Amino acid sequence: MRFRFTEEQQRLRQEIDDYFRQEISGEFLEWLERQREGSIFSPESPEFTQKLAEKGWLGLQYSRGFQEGSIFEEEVGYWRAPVAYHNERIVGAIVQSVGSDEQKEYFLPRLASGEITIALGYTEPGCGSDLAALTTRAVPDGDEYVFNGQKTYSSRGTSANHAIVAARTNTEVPKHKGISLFLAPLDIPGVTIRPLPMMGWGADMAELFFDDVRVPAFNLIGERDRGWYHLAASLDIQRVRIGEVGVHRRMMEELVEFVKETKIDGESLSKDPFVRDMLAQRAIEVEVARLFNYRSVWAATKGPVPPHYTSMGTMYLRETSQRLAQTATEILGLYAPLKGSSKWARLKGSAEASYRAAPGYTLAGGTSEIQRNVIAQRGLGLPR
Amino acid sequence: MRFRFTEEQQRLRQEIDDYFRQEISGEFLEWLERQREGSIFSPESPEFTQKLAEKGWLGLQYSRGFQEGSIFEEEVGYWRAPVAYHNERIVGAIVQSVGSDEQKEYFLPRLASGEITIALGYTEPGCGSDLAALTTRAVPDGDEYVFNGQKTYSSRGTSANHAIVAARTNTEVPKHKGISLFLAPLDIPGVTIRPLPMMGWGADMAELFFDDVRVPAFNLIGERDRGWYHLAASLDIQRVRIGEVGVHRRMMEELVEFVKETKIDGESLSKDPFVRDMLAQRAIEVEVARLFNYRSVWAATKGPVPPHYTSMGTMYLRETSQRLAQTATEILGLYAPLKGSSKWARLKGSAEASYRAAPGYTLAGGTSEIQRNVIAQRGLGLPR
Amino acid sequence: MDLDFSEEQVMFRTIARDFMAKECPTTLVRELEESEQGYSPELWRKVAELGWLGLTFPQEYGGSEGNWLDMAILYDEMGRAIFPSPHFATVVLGAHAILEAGSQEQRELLPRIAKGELLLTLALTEPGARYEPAAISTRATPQGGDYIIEGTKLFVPNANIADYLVCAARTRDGADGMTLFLVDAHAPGIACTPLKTISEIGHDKQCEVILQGVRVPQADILGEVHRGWAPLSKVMDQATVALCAEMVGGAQAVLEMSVEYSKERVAFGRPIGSFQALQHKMANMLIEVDGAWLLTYQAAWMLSEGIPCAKEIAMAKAWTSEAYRRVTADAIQIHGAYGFCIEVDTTLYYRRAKAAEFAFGDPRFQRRMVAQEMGL
Amino acid sequence: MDLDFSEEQVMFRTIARDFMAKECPTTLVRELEESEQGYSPELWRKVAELGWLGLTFPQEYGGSEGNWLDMAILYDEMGRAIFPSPHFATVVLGAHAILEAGSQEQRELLPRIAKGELLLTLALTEPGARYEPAAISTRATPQGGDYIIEGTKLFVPNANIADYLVCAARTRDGADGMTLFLVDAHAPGIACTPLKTISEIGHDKQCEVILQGVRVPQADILGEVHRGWAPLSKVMDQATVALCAEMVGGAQAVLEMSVEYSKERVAFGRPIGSFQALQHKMANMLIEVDGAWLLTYQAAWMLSEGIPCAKEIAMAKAWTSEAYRRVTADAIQIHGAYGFCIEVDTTLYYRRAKAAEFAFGDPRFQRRMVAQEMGL
Repeated sequence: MRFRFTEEQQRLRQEIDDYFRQEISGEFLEWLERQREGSIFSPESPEFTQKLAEKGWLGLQYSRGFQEGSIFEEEVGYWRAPVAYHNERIVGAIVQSVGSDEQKEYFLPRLASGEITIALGYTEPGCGSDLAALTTRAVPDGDEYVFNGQKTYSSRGTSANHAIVAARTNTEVPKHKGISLFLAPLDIPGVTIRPLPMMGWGADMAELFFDDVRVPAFNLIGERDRGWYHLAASLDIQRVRIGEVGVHRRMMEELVEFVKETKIDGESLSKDPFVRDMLAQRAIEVEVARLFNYRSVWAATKGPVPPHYTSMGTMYLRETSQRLAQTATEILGLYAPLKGSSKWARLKGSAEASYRAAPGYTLAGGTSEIQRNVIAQRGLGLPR
Repeated sequence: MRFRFTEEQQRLRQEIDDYFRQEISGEFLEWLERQREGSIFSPESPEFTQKLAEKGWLGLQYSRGFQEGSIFEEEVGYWRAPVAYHNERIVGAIVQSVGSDEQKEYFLPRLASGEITIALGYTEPGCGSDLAALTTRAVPDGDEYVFNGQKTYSSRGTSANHAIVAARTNTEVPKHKGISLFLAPLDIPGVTIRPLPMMGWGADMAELFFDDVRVPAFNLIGERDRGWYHLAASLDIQRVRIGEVGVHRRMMEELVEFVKETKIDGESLSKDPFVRDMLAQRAIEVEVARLFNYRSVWAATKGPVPPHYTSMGTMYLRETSQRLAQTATEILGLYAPLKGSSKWARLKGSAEASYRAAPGYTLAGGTSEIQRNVIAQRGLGLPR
Repeated sequence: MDLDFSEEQVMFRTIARDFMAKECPTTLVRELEESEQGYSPELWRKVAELGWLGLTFPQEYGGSEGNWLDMAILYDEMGRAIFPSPHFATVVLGAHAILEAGSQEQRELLPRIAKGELLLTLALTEPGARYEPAAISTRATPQGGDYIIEGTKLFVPNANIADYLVCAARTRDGADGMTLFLVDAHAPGIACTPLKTISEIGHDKQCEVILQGVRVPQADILGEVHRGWAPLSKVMDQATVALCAEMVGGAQAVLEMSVEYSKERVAFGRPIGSFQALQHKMANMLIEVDGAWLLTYQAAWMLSEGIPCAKEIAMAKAWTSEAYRRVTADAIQIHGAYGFCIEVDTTLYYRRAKAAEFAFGDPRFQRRMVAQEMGL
Repeated sequence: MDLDFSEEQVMFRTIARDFMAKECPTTLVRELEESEQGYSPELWRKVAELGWLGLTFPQEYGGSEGNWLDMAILYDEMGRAIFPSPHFATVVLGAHAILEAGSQEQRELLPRIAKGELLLTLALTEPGARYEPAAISTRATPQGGDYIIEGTKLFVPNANIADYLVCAARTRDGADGMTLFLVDAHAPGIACTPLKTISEIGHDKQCEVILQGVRVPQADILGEVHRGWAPLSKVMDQATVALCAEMVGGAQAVLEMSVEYSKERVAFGRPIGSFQALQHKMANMLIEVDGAWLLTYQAAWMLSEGIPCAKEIAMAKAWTSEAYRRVTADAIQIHGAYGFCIEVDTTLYYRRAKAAEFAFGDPRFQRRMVAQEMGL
């Protein structure tokens, strides 16, 4: 048993940390903060991503292991580094586990270098949590597939150059058994992208429309009609939220700093017993969320991750994020509603931005209700 | 709209209040406190009950109205008066609404005078919340019914002289359609009573066994095979918990008194910001529980009470009782676990007793889960 | 106990609800939120014609002598529709400050307010951000027969469109040294800057108001010098009840939206409203909403009857702001990703609830009041 | 990160679990709770034979040199079985106070403790009921070469059967004036009265201990005069972790009971465990329990590694006591009225959780510690 990282891992973390501290500063930091204004999401910088790719940090989970990849992600979250990795990690894991050798050779380096960026094309207007009810069709025609249908709530739909698309390739079988996965370029004829702004999440989300879109058969990942199962198997990786663990760490630090610096009637806010109690409670929850997620990482290094580990990790972390946002607003009081652009804003408006973004935390990547179902049925073996 | 009682009602309350203040004192109060030790329930005193019957207060809801009856019940709860009324009120309401004239003439005065006392004989080992699954049989034989079966969690089963028993009189029809209600004496051959002690509820509960018990047909209340519906119709009355509103009021007063009197390091507990905040929050909840229950009372004076009114009233009140018990223990800290008989006990051990009794609050009279189902389906019209 | 509205009240509610449904679709709410003024002069005229500006004014000032129960009914409906208007700032804060403390002469403004000709607001809070006498550091210093006001007011609702500010300023040190002034909002030395906030609907639209050497004649003192806190407390009590009623209406609306949506939306072959997890969530929402309703109307009734109700008002605000916040969050969760799209109304209510949480004292503050009233 | 136990630890856990299952049915627990002594000397002998009393002692004192992770595993299993014994008072509190502060001579008691020949306890808390130096007002006054102890200790676990008390007494005023004494529990002037409490199982059995003119030779001072708080803090830290592990085991047990029961019990034609409301309740229970497990074993691991972990221990205690309390209440709710019968085991755990909530600092106290460690 060991609740800390090895010395080598700690050196890696230090190296990444030092790099971010140095690079994410000065004008670049100001640019970042301007870009982020009003949203909880960091912007993406292709140049910065390229630098990290050159350091070999984007593919850490393949080159050195999942724990190392996670350390990198935690630091990205903490430093709000302008680099996306989450969708790429999911797709990388799928290609890694079920892709052909040619696909691995083609896609993995491009995913690791940031050349290929990924939007998620899973859910549809009629699906919601019932993903397997999807109706987007992919019909084989020569060595291509012809796509027709619509995806919605596609995260990074407005910015990525590829999408991982779940499409129906067989209508003769039960719904879970006729779905295939494609890694489809988005800059091809017939694809229409319509931004779908969500409260506090900026313009990241989109609807994707496919109108006779022709995708090469090479981009079918894994076995035809087995896409549902490939996807399910990758959920353990998808739902590990170490990046958000880093985000929490940063928010806690900023809140603690803020209450120590801020005085009311000459008395520091940090002396208010309710502020102290709330922050301590949030710190405990943040710690549990961190442990749940690192438990999944640890499990991933040993074999398939029990599905309820990642459901617990995601859900508890996300609900903690919501409580953290609420706590930040309670501490700020009348100042809480102010947006970051206001000269009176506190904490650069992050309480307002987080609170606005908060409801999405327990929707994206599986609602809390679905996660609790998974925990009860898969984790505790309760009957369906 | 009027959120207070009429002057006449207030005079009635004052009269009852004065009476209890005077009567429940001195040696009688000491006797009561000894009897209550370790349990949240007041004992019953037949003599005291008789006095109240003579004042006409036990039948107030019939003689003067449901609001007046409720005022009496709130004061009984507040003063922890040694008189039971809840089961009698339920049965009285059923007799009143579906009994024959002869039955009304026989039972109502005896219920109002405390001569007939009632245990509940509804649920069975195999039922739980699924009451209609009951299997106790009542087979007609001449002008009697022959009972065989077992009832459990019969409240006041150890002390009452009658039970309201739901028994199956028809096995050929769907489960809800073959149940009848009987008002059965318990001191007759074939009845066996086994105490079933519940945590913190004293020896009030029992299992009732019926072995060829012969009950006169006169004791069948309402229509044969329609017992389920009679019972359902009486639920609005059953689930009004004004007595417990009075209990809350008393507990809040005692807690407030306690924190004002108790000093730690020379500082009154009432100056502790957490104590103040918790007690204020509990006071708000107690107020909402009171309003929910009086809303049901008000509705009852106009016609059938919407079922979700009483479900909300019961459930919210009971969950508030649980929070109140928890708050009391938090205020007492290391003293909380001490029983009332200990010389170091605080608040006469009522925090310990309430905390032990607390889980039962959301089980007896319908679990919180069942109540929430009712609120959602009957109150909001959500589909089953 | 009698929880029924009178027939007149039921009729009034129906008229209000119909009016809102017809005249105030949420498309308009969104437009007005983005607009500079934040309200529609055309709608304001209509509301004036309906008599809702003078609802609680004495007849002699063009009012219809309604009580706080009537006002609560109106705010309930405005909250349900998220009606964006300066009614709260003008009537509940401004006009009622005049009613509580104003001279006969000052009261002459009331008929013009009732007609919709004048907009008012209350310039109370400052960077100290608390609703306490000690938090007022704006100073009014006598000079000649006038007062010179200096200070910064923050979070002032609708100041950008107001004609008059009721301004709370310190005329001497100590708890008992606050005076109310009726200040021309366009007087020299006043600079008003709207703030960007999470919700800028109606009175959620807040401003910074800087007063530099603003000269106010003695005649524009509202009430007695140094004695401004007492009438202001009454105005805050009333305003808190109106705010609660507005939240009740909003909470009720999102609950109804959630119930409707969950009956229609199908997942896994069933309407999602048949899943027990959502049923229980909505049962909890009903408890929050009905609790808010009962506490709020109890407080409104007591205000109307002139029964002291500081505790009941604090209880109502503590409960109702938490209820509104939780219920709007739950509504989004029930609607799923759809309810989180900025173009869907659930997000309007969600943002509004956060603004209301802190206005006139957050739940912790209110519980402090409750504890005090309990004798703690 | 590596969350696996070593092979030896897994084996140790298996042995402990099997032993408890065989030797400690809950019928025995109920008997012992009602008994005067509160423990079974026979079981105590067996436990001694298994080496569990000296588990963490150095080899030279008859111990097996286990660390706090091993201790946590043992307490986890004892908590699961509600094992009623004076192990906590004797070993974790008493023996480890000697290990932290004792002289070579005093340590000679350890082999006898390991063999099960001596029972100890810690007489720390007083009517002031707080775990702080200032709350100790029992006085030890030098007289000749001895000290005379006067005062009242309250909530002392298992004092009624102890041979020695480790007694915290004030030797001078101020925070830094507390001294630990090793006191013969049967010395003249000591009166011990068991308290009736919600749970009297094992170390939940508490006593009042009145010390009147109790004479203790200087040689029985444990550690340095006035400097008792430092070693005591370490003992309290360790005890808190053991207590957390015990709660983790209990919480895990009631969760398992609930899952099993809800799979079997049928209502409305379905196992109740298929109802979403109960599934979500149990999902929440799993979060509570697993969170408790992770925080507790993290703290135990850090203790074992000698890494400073005041914050982690406080976090573990705050979370775990709330988790245990909620999970035991939920378990009764899931079992329905059956689970509320005093003869059903759910009620044993429920009562125990309440006792554990306050021992060594309630959640609010622990969060105060966390805040302090966060630099607030």
